[in-house]
Amino acid sequence: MSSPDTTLSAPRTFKPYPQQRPLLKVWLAAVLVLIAFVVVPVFGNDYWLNAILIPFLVLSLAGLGLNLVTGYAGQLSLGSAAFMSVGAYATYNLLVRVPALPLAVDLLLGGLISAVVGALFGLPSLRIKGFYLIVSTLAAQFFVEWIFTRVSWFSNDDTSGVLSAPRLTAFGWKIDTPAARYLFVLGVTSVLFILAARLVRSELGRRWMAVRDMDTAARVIGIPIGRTKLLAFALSSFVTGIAGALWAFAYLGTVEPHGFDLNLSFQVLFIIIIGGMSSIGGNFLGAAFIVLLPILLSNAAGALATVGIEAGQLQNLQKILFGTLIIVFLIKEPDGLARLVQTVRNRLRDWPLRA
Amino acid sequence: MNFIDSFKRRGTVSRVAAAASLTLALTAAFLSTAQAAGEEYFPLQSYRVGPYAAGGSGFFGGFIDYMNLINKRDGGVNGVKLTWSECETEYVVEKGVECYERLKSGLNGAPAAATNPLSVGIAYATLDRSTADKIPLITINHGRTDSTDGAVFPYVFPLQLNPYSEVSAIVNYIGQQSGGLNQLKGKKIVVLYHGSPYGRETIPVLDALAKKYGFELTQIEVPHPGNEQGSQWLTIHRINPDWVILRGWGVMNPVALKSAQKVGFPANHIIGNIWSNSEEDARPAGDAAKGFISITTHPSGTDFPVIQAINQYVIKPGNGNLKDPARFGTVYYNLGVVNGILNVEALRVAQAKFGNKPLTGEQVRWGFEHLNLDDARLRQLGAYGLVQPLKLSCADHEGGGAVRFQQWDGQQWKVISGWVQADRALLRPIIEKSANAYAREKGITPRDCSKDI
Amino acid sequence: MGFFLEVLVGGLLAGVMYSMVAIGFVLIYKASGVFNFAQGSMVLFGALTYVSLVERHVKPVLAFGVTLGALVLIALLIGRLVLRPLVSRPPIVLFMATLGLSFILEGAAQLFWGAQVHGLDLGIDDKPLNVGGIMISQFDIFAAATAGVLVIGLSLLTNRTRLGLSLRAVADDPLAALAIGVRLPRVWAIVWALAGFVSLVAGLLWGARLGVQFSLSLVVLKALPVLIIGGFSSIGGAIVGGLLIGASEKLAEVYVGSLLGGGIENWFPYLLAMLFLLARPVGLFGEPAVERV
Amino acid sequence: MTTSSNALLSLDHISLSFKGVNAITDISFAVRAGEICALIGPNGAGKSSLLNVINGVYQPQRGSVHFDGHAYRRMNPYHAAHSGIARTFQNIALFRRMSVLDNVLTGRNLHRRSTWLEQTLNVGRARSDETVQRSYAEVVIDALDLQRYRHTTVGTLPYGVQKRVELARALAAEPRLLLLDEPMAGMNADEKHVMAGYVLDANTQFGVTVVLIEHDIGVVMGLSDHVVVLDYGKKIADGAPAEVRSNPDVLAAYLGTRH
Repeated sequence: MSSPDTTLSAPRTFKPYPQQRPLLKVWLAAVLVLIAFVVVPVFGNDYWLNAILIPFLVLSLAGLGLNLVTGYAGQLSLGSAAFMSVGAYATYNLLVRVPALPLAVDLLLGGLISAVVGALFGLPSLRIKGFYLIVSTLAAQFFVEWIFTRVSWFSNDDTSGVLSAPRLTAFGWKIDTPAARYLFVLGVTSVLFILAARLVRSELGRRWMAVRDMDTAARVIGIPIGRTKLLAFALSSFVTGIAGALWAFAYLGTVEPHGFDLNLSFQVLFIIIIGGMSSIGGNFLGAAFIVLLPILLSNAAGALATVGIEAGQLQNLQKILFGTLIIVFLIKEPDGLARLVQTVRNRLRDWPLRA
Repeated sequence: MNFIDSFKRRGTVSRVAAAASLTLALTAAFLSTAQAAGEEYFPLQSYRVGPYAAGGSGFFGGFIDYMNLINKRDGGVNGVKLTWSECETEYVVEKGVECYERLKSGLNGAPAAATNPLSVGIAYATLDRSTADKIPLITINHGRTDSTDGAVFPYVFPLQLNPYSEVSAIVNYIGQQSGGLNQLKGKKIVVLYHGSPYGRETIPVLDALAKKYGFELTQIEVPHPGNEQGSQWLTIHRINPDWVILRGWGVMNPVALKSAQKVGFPANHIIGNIWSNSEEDARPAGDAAKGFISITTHPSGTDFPVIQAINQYVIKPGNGNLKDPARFGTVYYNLGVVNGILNVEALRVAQAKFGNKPLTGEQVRWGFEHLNLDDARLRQLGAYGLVQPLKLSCADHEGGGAVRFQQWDGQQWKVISGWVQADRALLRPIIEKSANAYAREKGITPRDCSKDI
Repeated sequence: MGFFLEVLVGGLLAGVMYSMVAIGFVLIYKASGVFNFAQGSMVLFGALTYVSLVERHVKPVLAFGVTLGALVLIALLIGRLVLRPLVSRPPIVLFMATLGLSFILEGAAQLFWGAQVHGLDLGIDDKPLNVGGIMISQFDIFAAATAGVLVIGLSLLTNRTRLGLSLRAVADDPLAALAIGVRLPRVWAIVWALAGFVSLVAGLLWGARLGVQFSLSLVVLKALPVLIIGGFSSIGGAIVGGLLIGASEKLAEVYVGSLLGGGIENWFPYLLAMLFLLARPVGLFGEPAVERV
Repeated sequence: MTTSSNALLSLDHISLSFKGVNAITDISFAVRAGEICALIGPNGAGKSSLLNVINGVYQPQRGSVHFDGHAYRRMNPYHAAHSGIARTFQNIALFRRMSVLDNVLTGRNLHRRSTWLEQTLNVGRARSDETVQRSYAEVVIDALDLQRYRHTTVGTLPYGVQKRVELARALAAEPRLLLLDEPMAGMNADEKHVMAGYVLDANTQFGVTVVLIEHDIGVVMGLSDHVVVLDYGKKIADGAPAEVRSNPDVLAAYLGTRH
């Protein structure tokens, strides 16, 4: 062991975080932050804030959550909605039963609780491989949906299991206008995205990818597979759970257990397929896509109706379109929009050389 | 929005998104409200695809046809034309919310009168918003029971029949059939309900009724969507009850009837509730549905003058909204017409106070709250027997609370009873208790209904 | 006791219906290693097409033929446009592709035929028979019989014929099979066509029970635990798994559900499947996958 | 068999069989600290099985492995790694979708001192830890001349380089014992020569004891201090290259006179 130590004594210089370029350049990011935190809330109208931007942010967050466990750690989960609902119901109970706690703490605890539940349903991953795991996550999906409908305690003894958002205030700041709700969601989302971005570059992130790429080899170099997988499930559900709480209280306002059904899980899955597996920024792209395409189509409805395609059929066309896109992406661009954007940017960058 | 910008310049897919942002910008632009043309706007969160399309297309078909009738025949309501636009929700809550937000601020300056989502989930999700935006939320025959208490829910109207009244009326009918409510003692009744907030809503009130009248009650949940009910019906078969109350939804209904047949339970002792009472609920069950009884707030059929008028002024000229003309006069269609009548009448009442011009949701709300349809008025409307007498007030956002019973003869529904009233006096305290609990949780101070607002 | 038997029998017969859908899965899994989530939407598509044709006064036999033709065509397209480009990609990717597929099929089915509920009468009435004090539904017996015939036919096909041979070869290792001259696309096409046929039969049986409408595609969720328990690659397993799930879920609903307040049918099979997985990760009849370092 | 005083690893009457078929029968030998020991023998002689026994992928039916003085009846790859045994595989087992640097860094995971939380929030030991691990990774990368591939995704690299990366990942773990399963398989003479050089560096520069499997007798004789010859799961020779070369059984096994 002598020679390496001597080399260490004279440490060489290198960039602390060498990565493939992040999705957005620094200055661009700065501009976006300015727009997101100042311009949008000031100039955005109700419709944009309530119906597009808030769900877009929340879904990006849910996508991020799923991406951690599926994109990075390679464990397919169809239970995202379930973990979202756990987060929502946990946060709700904290809000109404322990009014003393500040909202931020409620969210955090809500996230932790759903992290525990996530780890619980992740346990089978210690024995079960690959997509057999969807059984465990589907079990989570249906069981959670059932128990929240069934046990009215979770919904503060509302027999029908419906949650109704109490008024939200963070540090004396009343979150009641669309702009306020948007800023609140944006704040939480940004924090979690930054942390996640750091997380996936940390040792744990590397272990996740190692397990994803070849778990036998990972084991041979001394990575604790089980712990790594469970952490993936836990942290994923943590993020997803917080997303769920935001979905329930900052977006919808009132939710029933069936609001978190399998379809929502699928939507989240599509977000990461289209946005890009194991990409952080991709979640935004995927979510934007999932949120905007339907709205674009139904906005176009009027125009298309004159051509003889009425609203009903549009929805079917949209279903077909989504399905097709899923397949096309899986075949042509497994790394999703994120990679697409990446390549295009590279092209633009060294365009003079190429052309 | 920022990310859209960030990938506007890029790949094919992103071009779509770029276009999206553009279109949206535009729509958002002209949604800026300014009192203009003499039109009243009805935003329609309709659903014509997905698992529940049958209900949506029928209901909104009837609603739209009636508004068309008012425009074509009467040139609008006191000269104010009705206008509307549809937004497909697919019965999905998020889409419903998006539609609400998109349409709430009116169309080309015409103010939004009221929203009629015909979906419990969407109603729940837009309940707070409606109150905040001052737009009445109409949940005809469904919705949140305690929103009957207008003191706490000024902007929500579970018109005609809320879930509590529904089951109460059914129990009263069973009482009649058994020769008086006192005869209910010892009777066995099973309630088969959909495993959702809608289905579970009536659990406590049914327990209360069972206690009051002393009948043996078993409530059995069918997990959503309800396309597998073998075990539930075996249990029913074992209990062998006198009556089964079916509080179903969508596919659950035909399956229930077929499963009943499997275990040999007679269809004419199954009573369907307000969401188990349409042709689409009975017909798919084929023979198994013959004799099936259900409640309705409005008979199906086409021989009411108002339906005839629609036929004459709208359908015949080829402006009918139904894709399948055979559904003209069916339960969901007529419900749409009834809903149209109530909305229009509310508008009329409001105009009497605020003047014959396009009114804001807030003003229309006043109209709903002072709605008063007696038989005389219903005759004028050509809706006598189709719509029940209805009188709303600040404290009572439901009104009627009566149902008629109909029986499926294998082809269509035949009305087999007059109006059966719910025991609303009995229900009121339960409703107020629940409403006040809600008010506390939300920090709402109920209006004082003694002085008219 | 009589009641217990009634529940048991009811469950077993319901289980047969699950197996019907599961078998379609197994066929495709054997041939292409794909866990085909779209099976449910194929059931919907088949039933909806058949019903709509019959309602347009097409002779049932003809309608059946046409529908089958459509399904086969779809099968061919799937093989060419989806499976071939994705060959030798991780199973998760293939699975997700079939998710997309199911969206396409559901969309298309409703685009062509609309979304209203159709009744479907196969001419077998469903009056209960009283066998030794136990109620047994005629229709379920008919369904069971149909399933039986299907299974026998299919097992003969997969074990006795050359197709069966190449099938197993493909199942083992597509690329190797390709090397020894198995015409992959052809095998895929045949198998997906077979699966289409099975799903059509299943669709008609289910449709006759539930009425033909959107939620038919949800039967896929019932078939999944069946597969887990039976093993993805064994037709016999699908049947046994179906019976197991059917019986246990009904018994659970009646005896346990009443304690928990009912409605446990949606997740109970999954719980069961999970326990099975933990005990025997490859299912009852699945062959364990060999892993080399 | 007594473990000779300065033996880092010694195998003690190891027997391994799969479903009754004997892969290894009663094999014993010792590897001295600091030496390069080569396992040779015809295909199916049980060489890889032996490596798998040493780092616990397989559990021998009989016999025990002594590593660093401790006897292991039951060893598994995870513990093997933690007790200082690293290895490479016959058919490369890298994390294909990760960069070379990340692959090498995973090799460092045993030496992380900071928790994932510290690393995510970038508090406590995280910074210093990162610096240390990263510097060591750089040391290995330099030693194996992988600088120019640092940020390349492994899956896209040529075979020879991947072999090198795998060696780098193993070395990054600062193992005491390094098991190399055919590190030069499928290489031409020059490449083999280069690779041999790296193995030698690993042994001298990093002071790692090496057990490797190789077919090319030439390379083996040049590279190793100690050769163990297997045939049909039995040990037929064990000693310095020179004496092994002249061993009649070995000649038989290789010239195939016996069969």
